[in-house]
Amino acid sequence: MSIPLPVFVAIPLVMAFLLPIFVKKGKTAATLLANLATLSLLVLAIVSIGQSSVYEVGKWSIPLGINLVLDGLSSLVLLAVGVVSFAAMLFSVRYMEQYTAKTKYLSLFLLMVAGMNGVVLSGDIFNLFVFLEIASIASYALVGFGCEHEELEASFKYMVLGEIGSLFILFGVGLVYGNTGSLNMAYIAKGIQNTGLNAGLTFALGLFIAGFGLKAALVPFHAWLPDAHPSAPAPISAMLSGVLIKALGVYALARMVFNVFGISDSIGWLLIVLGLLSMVAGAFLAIGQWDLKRLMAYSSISQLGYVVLGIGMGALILATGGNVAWASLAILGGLFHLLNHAVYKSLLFLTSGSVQMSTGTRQLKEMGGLAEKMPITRATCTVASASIVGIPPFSGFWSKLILVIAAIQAHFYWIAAIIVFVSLCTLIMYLKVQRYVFLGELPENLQQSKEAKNSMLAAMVFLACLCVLMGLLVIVPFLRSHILEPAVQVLTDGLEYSANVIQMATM
Amino acid sequence: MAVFYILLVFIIIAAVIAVETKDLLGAVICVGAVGFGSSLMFLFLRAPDIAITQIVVEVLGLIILIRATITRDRTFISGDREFFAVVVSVVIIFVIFLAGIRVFESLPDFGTAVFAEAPEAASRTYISEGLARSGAANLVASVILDFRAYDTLGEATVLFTAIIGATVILRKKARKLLEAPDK
Amino acid sequence: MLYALCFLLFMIGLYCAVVKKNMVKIVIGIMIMEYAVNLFLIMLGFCSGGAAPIIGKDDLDGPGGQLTDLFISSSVDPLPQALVLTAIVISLGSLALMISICIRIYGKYGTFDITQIRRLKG
Amino acid sequence: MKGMTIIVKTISSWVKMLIFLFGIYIILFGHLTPGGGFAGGVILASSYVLLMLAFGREFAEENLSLPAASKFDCIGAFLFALIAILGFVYGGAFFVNFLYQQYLPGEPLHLISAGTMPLSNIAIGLKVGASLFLIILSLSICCKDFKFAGPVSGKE
Repeated sequence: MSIPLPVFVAIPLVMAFLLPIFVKKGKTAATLLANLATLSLLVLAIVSIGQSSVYEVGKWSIPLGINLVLDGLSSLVLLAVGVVSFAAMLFSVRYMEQYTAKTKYLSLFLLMVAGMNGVVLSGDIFNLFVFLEIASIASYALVGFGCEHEELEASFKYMVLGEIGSLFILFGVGLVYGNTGSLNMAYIAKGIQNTGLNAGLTFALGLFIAGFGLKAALVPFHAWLPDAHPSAPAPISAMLSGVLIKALGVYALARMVFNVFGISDSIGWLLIVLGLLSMVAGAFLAIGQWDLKRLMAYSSISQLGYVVLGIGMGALILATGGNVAWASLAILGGLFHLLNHAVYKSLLFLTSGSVQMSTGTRQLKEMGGLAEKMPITRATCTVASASIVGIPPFSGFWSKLILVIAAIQAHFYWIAAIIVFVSLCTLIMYLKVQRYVFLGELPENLQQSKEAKNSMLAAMVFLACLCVLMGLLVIVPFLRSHILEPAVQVLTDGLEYSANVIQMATM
Repeated sequence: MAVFYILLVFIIIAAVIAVETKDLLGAVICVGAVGFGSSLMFLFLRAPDIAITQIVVEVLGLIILIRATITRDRTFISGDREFFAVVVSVVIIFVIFLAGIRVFESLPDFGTAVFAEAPEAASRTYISEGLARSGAANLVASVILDFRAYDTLGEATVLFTAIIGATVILRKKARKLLEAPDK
Repeated sequence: MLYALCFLLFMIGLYCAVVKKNMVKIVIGIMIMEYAVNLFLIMLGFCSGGAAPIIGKDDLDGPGGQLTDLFISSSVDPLPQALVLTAIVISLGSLALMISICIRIYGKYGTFDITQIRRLKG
Repeated sequence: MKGMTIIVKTISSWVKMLIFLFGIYIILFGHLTPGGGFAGGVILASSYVLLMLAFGREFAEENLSLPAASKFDCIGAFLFALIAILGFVYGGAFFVNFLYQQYLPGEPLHLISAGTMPLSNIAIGLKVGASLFLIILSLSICCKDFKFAGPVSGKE
C-alpha cells in the first residue's frame, strides 16, 4: 500500500488550521486532536519505511508541477520527526499548562511539524524553501512563546539570523533557476550531470551551504542556537534540538550537496571542517556552562558536528574515488547518529523541562539532590546521558563506533582521535549534569519539588526505551537493511537521484 | 533599457539613505521609496501581478513599520557597533560581493528569458499550453493556483503561521503561574 | 550589469542587517534584501520587448481560441513571477512577526538599541 | 486612538466601500486579470485598516472583532486546504483542478472558467484579508498596552 505523500503535510496542516477555532471550552478536545495528529504521523512514518515513491501534486508531470519524493533518506528523517514530535506533544499536554494560549501553541507546533515534513518530502527547491519558511517562522514564534525578556531577545536574534539564512537560500534558488531553467531537483541534477558546475551554480551552492548552515547552526553560523534553544519551552527545545536543525539544516544540506549539486573533494573537506569545528567548539563551550539547558544546547552543536562529519567523510571518500563501502559506513554512522541524537537530545531537553518545572530554575548551582525527589526523571536522564556519551549498550555508542571505524578505515586517524576526544568532553559535561542536578545536597528551597506529571513521564520513558533499543537498528540486519541502508544508498547514489526520480515518476 | 538602470539606481540610493539615515521614521519612508520603486520596476518588467501585490503589500507593510516607530518617544539613533566589528563585517561583505559579481556572467543576458536557453524549462509549456490545460487567462494565476498550487498552500500557511505567531507574541499575559525569575 | 546592481542591493541589505544596532534598522536591512531577491527573480524572467503573461482577447486567434504565435514568442516567463508572489507574501508574514517581537522588546526595555538590550552573550 | 476629523471620517466612509468592492473585483477576476487572492485580500484588509485609522480602533472592532477575524483566518486557510483535498477525492491527487478537467470547463476569458481557481482565490482572499486585519489590529492594541513606562527592567 503506498501512502499518498501529501498526507504527511495535510494532516498537521488541516489540524493546525482548525485548532484555533476551539476557544477556551474545547481545550481538552484540541489537545486530544493534536496528540492524535502526531500519533498518526508517527504511524504513517513507520508505515512508510522501506517504500519509495514519487507523488506528483495536481497530477502535473514533473517539470510542470511539484513532486514529492519519498526515499530512504526522507523516511529516516520522517521517522525521527514522527518519534520526537509524538513524544514532545505528549510531554506538552501537562507541561504547557503553565502558559496561556494553549490552542495557539498546539497549532504552531503542528505547523512546525508540517513544515519539517514538507521540507523532507519536497522534490522541488522552491517548495523546499517555502516549507522551510513555515517551519522556521513557527519556531521563531515558539521560541518567544514565554514573552519574557530573554525569550524575546533570543527569538529576535534567531529570527534575524534565520531570515538571512532563508534569503541566502532564496537567492540561491534564483541563481539555480537562472542557470538551469528548472526548479525541480531531479531536473537540476540532470542538467548538472550534463554540463557540470559553472560559476553561477558554484556560487549558488555556496549560498545554500551558508543558508542551510545557518539553519543547522554549524559553527561559524551557530550564534543563535545557544540563545534560542534554551529559551523555548522544554518540548519546543526538544523539537528544535532534536529534529528542526536536522530536518532544515543537515537533511537539506545533504540532499543539496549529494543529490542535486554532486559531491567534490572540496565540498567533502568543507563539510568535514565544519563538522570538526562544530564538534570541538560546541564541546568546549558546553563544558563551561552553568545553565542546564544552555549546556545541552551547546552539546547539540557538538553532536550535530558528528553527523556532518560522517556525511562529509562519506562525500570525501566518494569524491576521491575511495572504497564505496567505507564511504557508506561513514554516512551510515552520520545518519545513525542523526537518528540517535534526535532521540536522546530531545529526551534530555524533556528531562530538563521537568526539572525546571519542579524546581523553577535552570542554574546547575542552585539544584542538587533531586535523585530522591524525581526518581524517574533521574533514570531517564541517566539513560540519555549514557547514550549521548556513548556507553556501550546504549545507542550513542554504536553510531560513534561506526564513525571511528570509518575514519580509521579511511586512514583519517586524527579524525578518529578527535571523535574520541570530543566523546570524553561530552562525558565530562554530562557527569557535571548528573553531579549538580541529581546528586549532592538538596537545597532548602527545593524540598517541595515533586516528580513530573504522568503524561510527561510517559513521554520521557518512551524516549528512554528507544534510547536503549536503538542499538538494535544496526545490530539486527532486518532493521538495518530497511531503515538505515536505504538512506545511505540515497546519498551514495549521488546524482543518480535524478534518474531514479524521473524513472519512478514515469511509472 | 535605460529606464531599468534609472529605477535601479534610484532604488539603491533610497536603500542607502534608508540604511544610513539617523532618523528612524525617515528610514522607514525610504524603505517605502524602495518598495514603490521596485513596484514600478516590476511594472516595466511586464509583471503587473507582482506590481499590484507589491504596492498593496508595501502600503500595509509601511503601516506596520510606522506603527512600530512613530509612537515611540525617541526615534533618533546614534552610532554603530564597535569599529573593529564594523570593519570586519564590511570587508567580509565586500569580499562576498566581489566573489558574486562575476557569477552573473553565467546567467543568460538580461533581456533573454531563462527558458529560451534551457531545453526542458517548464515555462515554455506554461506559456504555450497554460490556457488550454488550466483554463486561466492569467498565466501567473494558472501557475500559482494550478501547476504550483502546493507552493501556494505553503505560502498561505506561512502567512497563517506568522499571524498566529504574532498574536502569540503580542498576547498580554504569557504565563499562568509565575515562575521564579531567572538571572 | 543589472544583475550586479541587484546583488549590490542585496549586499546593502546584508550590511544593514549585520552592522546596524537598531532593531528597526535590522528589520529594514532584511526588507531590502527581500526586495533585492524579488527584483532578481523577476529580472530573470524578462525578455526584451516582452508582453505580460496575461492572455487578452487580442492574443486569441479565430473561433477555436488558438494562442497567437506572437504571444508565445514574446510573453515573459510566468514562473519567476509566481515565485516572487509567494516570496512577497512570505516576507510580509515574517515582517509582521519581526515587528511584533520588536514592539514587545521595546515594551520591555524602552529602546530599540540592541547593545543596551542584549544580555545574552553567545 | 479617537479617530480623525469629520472630513476624514466622511470621506473614508465613502472610500471604504469603493476599496472593498475593488478588493472583491480583484479577487474574483484574479484568474483573468492581474491580481488574485493575495492582492485582493490585502486590499480588503486595507479598507478595514482605513476605517480603523479614521474612526479609531473601537469602531473597526465593532465591524469585525478580533475573534471573528481570527475565525475567518482559520476558515479561509481551511477552505484552501479543503480545495486540495477535494482534488484528491474527485481527481485522484491533491490539488487536481477537478472542476476544470471534469465538471465545469467554462469558456476561456470568462468569469466562470479555470475550475477551482476562482474558488481558491476567494479562499485565499478571505484568509489574507482577515489575517492582515488581525495583525494590524493586534499591533495597534499592543501599541496602546505596551507603552513603555520607564526604564525598569534593563539591568536587573
